[in-house]
Amino acid sequence: QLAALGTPEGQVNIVAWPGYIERGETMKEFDWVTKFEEATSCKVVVKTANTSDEMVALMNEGGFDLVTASGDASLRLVAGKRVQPINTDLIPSWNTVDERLQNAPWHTVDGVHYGTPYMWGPNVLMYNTEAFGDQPPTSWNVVFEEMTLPDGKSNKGRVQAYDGPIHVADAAQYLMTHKPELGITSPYELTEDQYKAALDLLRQQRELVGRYWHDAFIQMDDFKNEGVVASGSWPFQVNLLKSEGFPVSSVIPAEGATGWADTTMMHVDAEHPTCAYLWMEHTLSSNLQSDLSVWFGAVPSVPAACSDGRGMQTQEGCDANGLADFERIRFWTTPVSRCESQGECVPYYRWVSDYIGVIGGR
Amino acid sequence: MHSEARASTGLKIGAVAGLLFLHLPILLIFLYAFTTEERTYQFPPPGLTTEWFAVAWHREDIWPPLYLSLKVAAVSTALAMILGTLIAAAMARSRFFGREQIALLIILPIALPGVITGMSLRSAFAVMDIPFSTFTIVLGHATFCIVIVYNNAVARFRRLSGAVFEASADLGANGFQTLRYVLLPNLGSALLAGGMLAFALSFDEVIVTTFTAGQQSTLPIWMLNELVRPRQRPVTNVVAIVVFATTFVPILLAYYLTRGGSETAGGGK
Amino acid sequence: MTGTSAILPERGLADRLSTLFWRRPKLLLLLLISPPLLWLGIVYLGSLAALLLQSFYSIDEFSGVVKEEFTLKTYGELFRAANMDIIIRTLVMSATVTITSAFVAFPIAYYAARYARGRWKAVFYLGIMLPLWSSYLVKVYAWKLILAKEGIITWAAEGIGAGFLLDAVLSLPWVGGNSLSTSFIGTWLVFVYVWMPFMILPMQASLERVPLSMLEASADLGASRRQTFRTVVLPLAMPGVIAGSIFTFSLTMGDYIIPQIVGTSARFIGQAVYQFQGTAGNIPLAAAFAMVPILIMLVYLALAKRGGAFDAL
Amino acid sequence: MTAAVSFHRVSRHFGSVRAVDQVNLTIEEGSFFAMLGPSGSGKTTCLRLISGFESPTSGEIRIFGQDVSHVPPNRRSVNTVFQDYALFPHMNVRDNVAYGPMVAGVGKAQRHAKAEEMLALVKLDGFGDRKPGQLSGGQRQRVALARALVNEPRVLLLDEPLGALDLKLREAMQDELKALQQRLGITFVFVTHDQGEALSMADHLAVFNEGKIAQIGTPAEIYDKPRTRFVADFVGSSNVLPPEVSERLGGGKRWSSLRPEALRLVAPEGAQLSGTVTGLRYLGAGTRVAVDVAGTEIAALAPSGADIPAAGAAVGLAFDAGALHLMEEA
Amino acid sequence: MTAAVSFHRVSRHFGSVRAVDQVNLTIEEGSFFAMLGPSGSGKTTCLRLISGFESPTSGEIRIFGQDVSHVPPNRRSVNTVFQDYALFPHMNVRDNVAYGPMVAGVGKAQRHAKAEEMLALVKLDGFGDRKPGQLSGGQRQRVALARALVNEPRVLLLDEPLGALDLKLREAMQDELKALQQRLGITFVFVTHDQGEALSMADHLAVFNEGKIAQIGTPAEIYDKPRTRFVADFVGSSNVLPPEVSERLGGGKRWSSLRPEALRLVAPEGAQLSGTVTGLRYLGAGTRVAVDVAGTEIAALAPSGADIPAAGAAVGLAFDAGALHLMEEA
Ligand SMILES: Nc1ncnc2c1ncn2[C@@H]1O[C@H](COP(=O)(O)OP(=O)(O)OP(=O)(O)O)[C@@H](O)[C@H]1O
Ligand SMILES: Nc1ncnc2c1ncn2[C@@H]1O[C@H](COP(=O)(O)OP(=O)(O)OP(=O)(O)O)[C@@H](O)[C@H]1O
Ligand SMILES: NCCCCNCCCN
Ligand SMILES: [Mg+2]
Ligand SMILES: [Mg+2]
Repeated sequence: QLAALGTPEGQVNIVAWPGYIERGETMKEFDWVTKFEEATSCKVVVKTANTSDEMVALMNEGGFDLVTASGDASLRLVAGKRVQPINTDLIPSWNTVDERLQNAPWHTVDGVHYGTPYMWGPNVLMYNTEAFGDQPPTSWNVVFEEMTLPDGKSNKGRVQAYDGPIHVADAAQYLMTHKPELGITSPYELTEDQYKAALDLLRQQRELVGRYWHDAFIQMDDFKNEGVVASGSWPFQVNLLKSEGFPVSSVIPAEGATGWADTTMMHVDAEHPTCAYLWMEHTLSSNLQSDLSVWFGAVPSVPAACSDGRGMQTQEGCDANGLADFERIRFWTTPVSRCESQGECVPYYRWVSDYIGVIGGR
Repeated sequence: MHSEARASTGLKIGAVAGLLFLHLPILLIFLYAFTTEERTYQFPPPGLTTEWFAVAWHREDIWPPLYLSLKVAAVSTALAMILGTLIAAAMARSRFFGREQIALLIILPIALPGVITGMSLRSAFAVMDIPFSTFTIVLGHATFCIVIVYNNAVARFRRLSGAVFEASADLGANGFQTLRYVLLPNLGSALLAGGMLAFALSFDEVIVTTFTAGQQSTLPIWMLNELVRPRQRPVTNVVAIVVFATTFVPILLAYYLTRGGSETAGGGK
Repeated sequence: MTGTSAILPERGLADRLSTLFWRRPKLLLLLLISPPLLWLGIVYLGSLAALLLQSFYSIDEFSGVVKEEFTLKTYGELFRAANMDIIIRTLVMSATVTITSAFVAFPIAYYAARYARGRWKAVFYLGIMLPLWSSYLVKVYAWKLILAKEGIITWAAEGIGAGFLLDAVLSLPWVGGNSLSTSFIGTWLVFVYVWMPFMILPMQASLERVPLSMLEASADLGASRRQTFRTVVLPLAMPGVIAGSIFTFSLTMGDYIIPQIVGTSARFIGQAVYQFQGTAGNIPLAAAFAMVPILIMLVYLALAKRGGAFDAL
Repeated sequence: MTAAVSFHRVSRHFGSVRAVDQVNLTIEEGSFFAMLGPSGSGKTTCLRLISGFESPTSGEIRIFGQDVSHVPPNRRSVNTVFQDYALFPHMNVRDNVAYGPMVAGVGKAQRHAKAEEMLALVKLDGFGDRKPGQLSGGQRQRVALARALVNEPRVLLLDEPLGALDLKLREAMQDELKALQQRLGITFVFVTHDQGEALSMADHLAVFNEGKIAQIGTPAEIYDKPRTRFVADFVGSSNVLPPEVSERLGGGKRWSSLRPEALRLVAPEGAQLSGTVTGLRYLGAGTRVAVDVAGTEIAALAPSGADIPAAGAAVGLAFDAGALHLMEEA
Repeated sequence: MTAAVSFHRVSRHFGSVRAVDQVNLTIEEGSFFAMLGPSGSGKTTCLRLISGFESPTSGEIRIFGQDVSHVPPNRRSVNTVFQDYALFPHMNVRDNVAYGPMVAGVGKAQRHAKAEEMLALVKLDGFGDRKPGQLSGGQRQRVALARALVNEPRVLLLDEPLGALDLKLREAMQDELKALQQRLGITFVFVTHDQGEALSMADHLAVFNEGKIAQIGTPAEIYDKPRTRFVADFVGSSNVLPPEVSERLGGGKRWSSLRPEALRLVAPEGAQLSGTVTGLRYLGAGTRVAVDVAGTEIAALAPSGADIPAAGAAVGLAFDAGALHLMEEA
């Protein structure tokens, strides 16, 4: 843990989700890097990662200062001793962070903070408004069950699912509503039976899915060129497609949604600690929180960013992105074998290989 | 020759259809360098423009990967040429114990999938605590370029009768003079051809590079990023065209240099 | 001319070294072969050994950190059904791609070797080489565009009223799918496109080595063209076909980019290696997976060597 | 006798090269016919015209009286022994020989029996399982022969089949080939540029020069009565004398030829020809003595045991009247 | 005369193959020395031992009296004309010839002058700018010769230099080579497997058989007085008679040889030998008649013009007493 800031090292290397760190290249208005670089002379170098597993792997490998880890990665990073505790005293804006997030269990272990909250949001159901017409979907069943969509054609081959093992949780959450007899209490804590039911649902989904998505941009391509009309997605894709005039919209269906709450965490061997701290402060204090929440369709971890006009976000926007849904969202977290709710659960490594099997048609 | 003077129609159709299959997609790459639609590959293109060439020229993020790719390809090629020639000389000169195994070892890096070469190098770097750098990329590329140079050199050695080296010694030349006046001039064009092919191979390699590059981007890695996360898709095509056009010349040159030889220029890329 | 010595004087170091090498040819051989052998032996074989070593480790399932203790557990995992699926799927794909490539490549190689002369020879050469050297990635993306549901093939098929044909192909069990770009057929097509040129060159080289007199002898003995092709040309070109197949087979087996962009999301070995190594951080399992192509290629190479394919490489 | 092969004003041009030029030729059935000539004189082209690998630019070729202009090689009852043998390297000897019956659809057992029979004919019984690569040059030559004979051709074409063999083997094969032809009674058309070979093997031979036939006849006719300087010079190593010399020696005013073995070394005085010795060449069976006769070099063969003059010595040359052969050229 | 090259019990083994086996040999300075023998008999290996491309397994090689065991090829004043010429394909003819002086450090002008001089010697003036690929076989052969001679070697080694040429060219080059050697006065060591070539060119010749020297001597000694059956058979085409026959003909009870040209065809009655004609071989300058004499085939050469008996005829064979040569083998 760093005691005091030094002189900026001139660079900071960050592993981030796509769309998380924008410098005006995709769209001119969305830039929260250039000013930081000018002010601190810390050059921001970004490596994007598409899955939590990839992030963990990159951090295990080293060479990075920071990572925007989701809940299903953060605790693994802590357990693997890849990230260091942070000194909140060195981050003046720490107290502006949403209180619900300040001590969130996915970055706070035994009272020690391993990062600054970055942003959170739901995994929404994106759908094509032309295909659904005036009957927008209200349930995840459009991606799990074979059915005829409002445009009269089957959903077979026209829906997608996320190409990451964490998608098992989406299935489990769907089962919480539709098969209450399984007794699932958390989609991340599944007994063998519950897990098996989730996999069966996913196998059923495999029949509907032509190709899984693992990359935000490829998903957008697939909506445009492959006739995909519904899929779990991120607000990011929804916003971008909308901005291009493509007929999509999104919804948090009745079953609720999984979601992510991301934390900027610092590598144990960070080579540029001062720049890293300066960046963490920047994420909380600048226009970043506000603009990013517009850009990505997410909720800032600094509530004030919704309304204080530091960026483009407005209170209505924050509400639309789910500010009030905090309790309905089940945030990504890593499944472990010793789980709180029911003692013995199926651990994550099995999710990994079994999901590969499901996609492979087994 | 009478019975074989003309190809049968079936063969002609097969050959032409095969070549079309190879080239039509490439025409598409050309077409999309001129489309007015910048984010998606919409077909047919809504309009045509040449602006992307100027845009590409001014895109600063192209130049460092380009420079790195050139550097990596140049260094890898140089290393491969030295090592490939040495081993070709040794293999052509004599039969010795383990020769067969060495022949296998040489082609292994090209016969095993790149993902394996890449991964094993990566885990070796990890084991030995070697940080990723231009050097690690070169290490990977040179390894699979050796065989290209080797193949070309060894074919030329085979064609060159051993007697010319003896003739040189017979006329009073020492080993170094023979190297300078007989071996190199005769091997030269084969080496050049092998070198150019190795260069092109390194320049286009994605998979091995992905594993050995760490933070740096070579041109193909840059392309991969551009393709997956498009900003100005036509710019990628412009770059592809420019690379295509610049490889055209060395390939043609390699052809004329090795013409009539038994070298299959580019065989075993 | 008489009177001079039978032995010319020694002039400097170069002569002395030459004399040394003349007397000890093994020394020269050693000097020549050491640098490349050290490189390949240390850099390459060393790395493969490092990989092999990793495949006997395992990872801690929660933190993803590698446990450096010998275990066969990782290999055990390789035999799980889902992983065996990957291996079999990959091998079937590699074999199919290789066979298709041989069929598509043969007419091109045969024409180039036998009939193309002068300028046409150069045209064929360029026609074969250019696709080989134009950016792999851009080509793959061009194919995505061709195969997409809203892509060129659909557009063209509907334009000429052959949409039903396309639908028929797509409704094939196993290999069909929602669109060409999300089916095995699509993956197969792109694989063939990208790796087939590697087949043409060795094939052409070995066809060029079939002496004309061999074909004449066959005709002379009463064989029709077809018989000559089957009984003389094909067997003699076989080493080239095998040499080419080494490339198409191995390149297909290891590719992880194509199936990721075009296909059904079902994994191939290359993707599995890439995913376990890169995104899942399960290096031991990735290493165990990597041993599969290594073993297969070693067997393949041994067989190819018997078939005389090394001379055709 | 019928003509096995006949050419009627046959030409074959390659661009401006007249490889075969207005050739008329008749090869009798059952004969051993040799084509002799320097390199590039059109011998191979003639053979390929018969086998069908070349088509005449003009003229007509008949095989056993039938015009074969439109018959492809695989349908002519003619087989070829190629100069480089052209054995199929991927087949063993038996399969090479059985190739003809195989493509004709003959069953395995039967064609193998046939192949063994042919191998016996060329004295290669027991070699059936070897690959061509495991045979010596002479053995390969015999496999090529067996392979060409298996189809029972009525005409066998041989393009310098002995060119690659060394001298001893070559002589042995010459005898074998000749014996075989006599035994089978089929027509052999044999190309060579070695006059010794042509003279010793052929019943009839054609001497080619620049695409044309310079002379055609029996070996003795060609050797003893060359029609042109070219033939005299090419076949054997004759002394070719200019018209003036011929006239002085009692012939007409035309070019003449005089074989070295017809000349005897005698005392210079009163000899038909006299001059000084300029060179000697020991041949074992004799010595070739080159004599400068008023500027023309004339060679005489001194038999072994005879007195050999030293270089520079003055000698005379004597010959029987019939030895001087007047040629057609003036 | 000094010995240009001498071998003292020299052997060169390759594994179990005794390519050269305990050879003793002396080549006199200024002589034209030929090595003759069948394929694989060790001729090339001997030459390579002299030039230094092989080292003896045992024994000692001296060149002009100096032991050359530790002298590499580039420092021996011996040059070689290689069988396939081994011209440098990337250099023109002039640079090929000037190669020796170049590596010796001779300046450009001077070495080019030297090269032109050598080219004139081999009658190739004006060909300096051509590449070897643009020359005919005979011309290449002469370039190889010029290139080997430019260094003024004291010994010139030639490994079947005429092997690739056709007959006419070959005979012409034989004469040229012989004349050149006489003019330059240097030692030529010449390898061939063609006995005619060896006999006509050499002053001395060694007949090799299986790595050993079967006989060494002048051409006439070798031809007329072969020491062993192998020599008699290999050099020329002698009749080799078994001891019993020799004895009956008045020689000792040893193997003997009888040259075909020494035999005359006579009436069977009262002839020294008699039998039936089994074969005829027309040679132009004569006819070789094979006669079966009580189971032994004996060939006689009937000169042209003589009466040739038909096959199957009974004939007698006559010869002068001196013609029967008794060999060493009993
Ligand atoms: N396919 C061809 N195209 C062009 N010219 C040819 C072709 N075949 C032969 N020729 C030319 O025709 C002439 C006769 O050639 P041919 O091969 O018949 O000679 P040859 O008498 O067999 O000579 P050799 O003894 O060298 O085999 C030569 O000048 C040759 O270059
Ligand atoms: N480098 C070598 N390694 C093994 N064996 C060899 C080598 N060189 C020659 N030999 C063997 O030594 C023997 C003599 O070979 P050499 O080349 O001297 O024969 P040659 O008389 O020149 O024959 P040819 O007339 O065929 O040229 C042969 O059996 C040959 O196979
Ligand atoms: N054009 C891209 C081809 C890449 C082939 N790489 C082969 C490397 C094998 N290790
Ligand atoms: Mg010919
Ligand atoms: Mg030899």
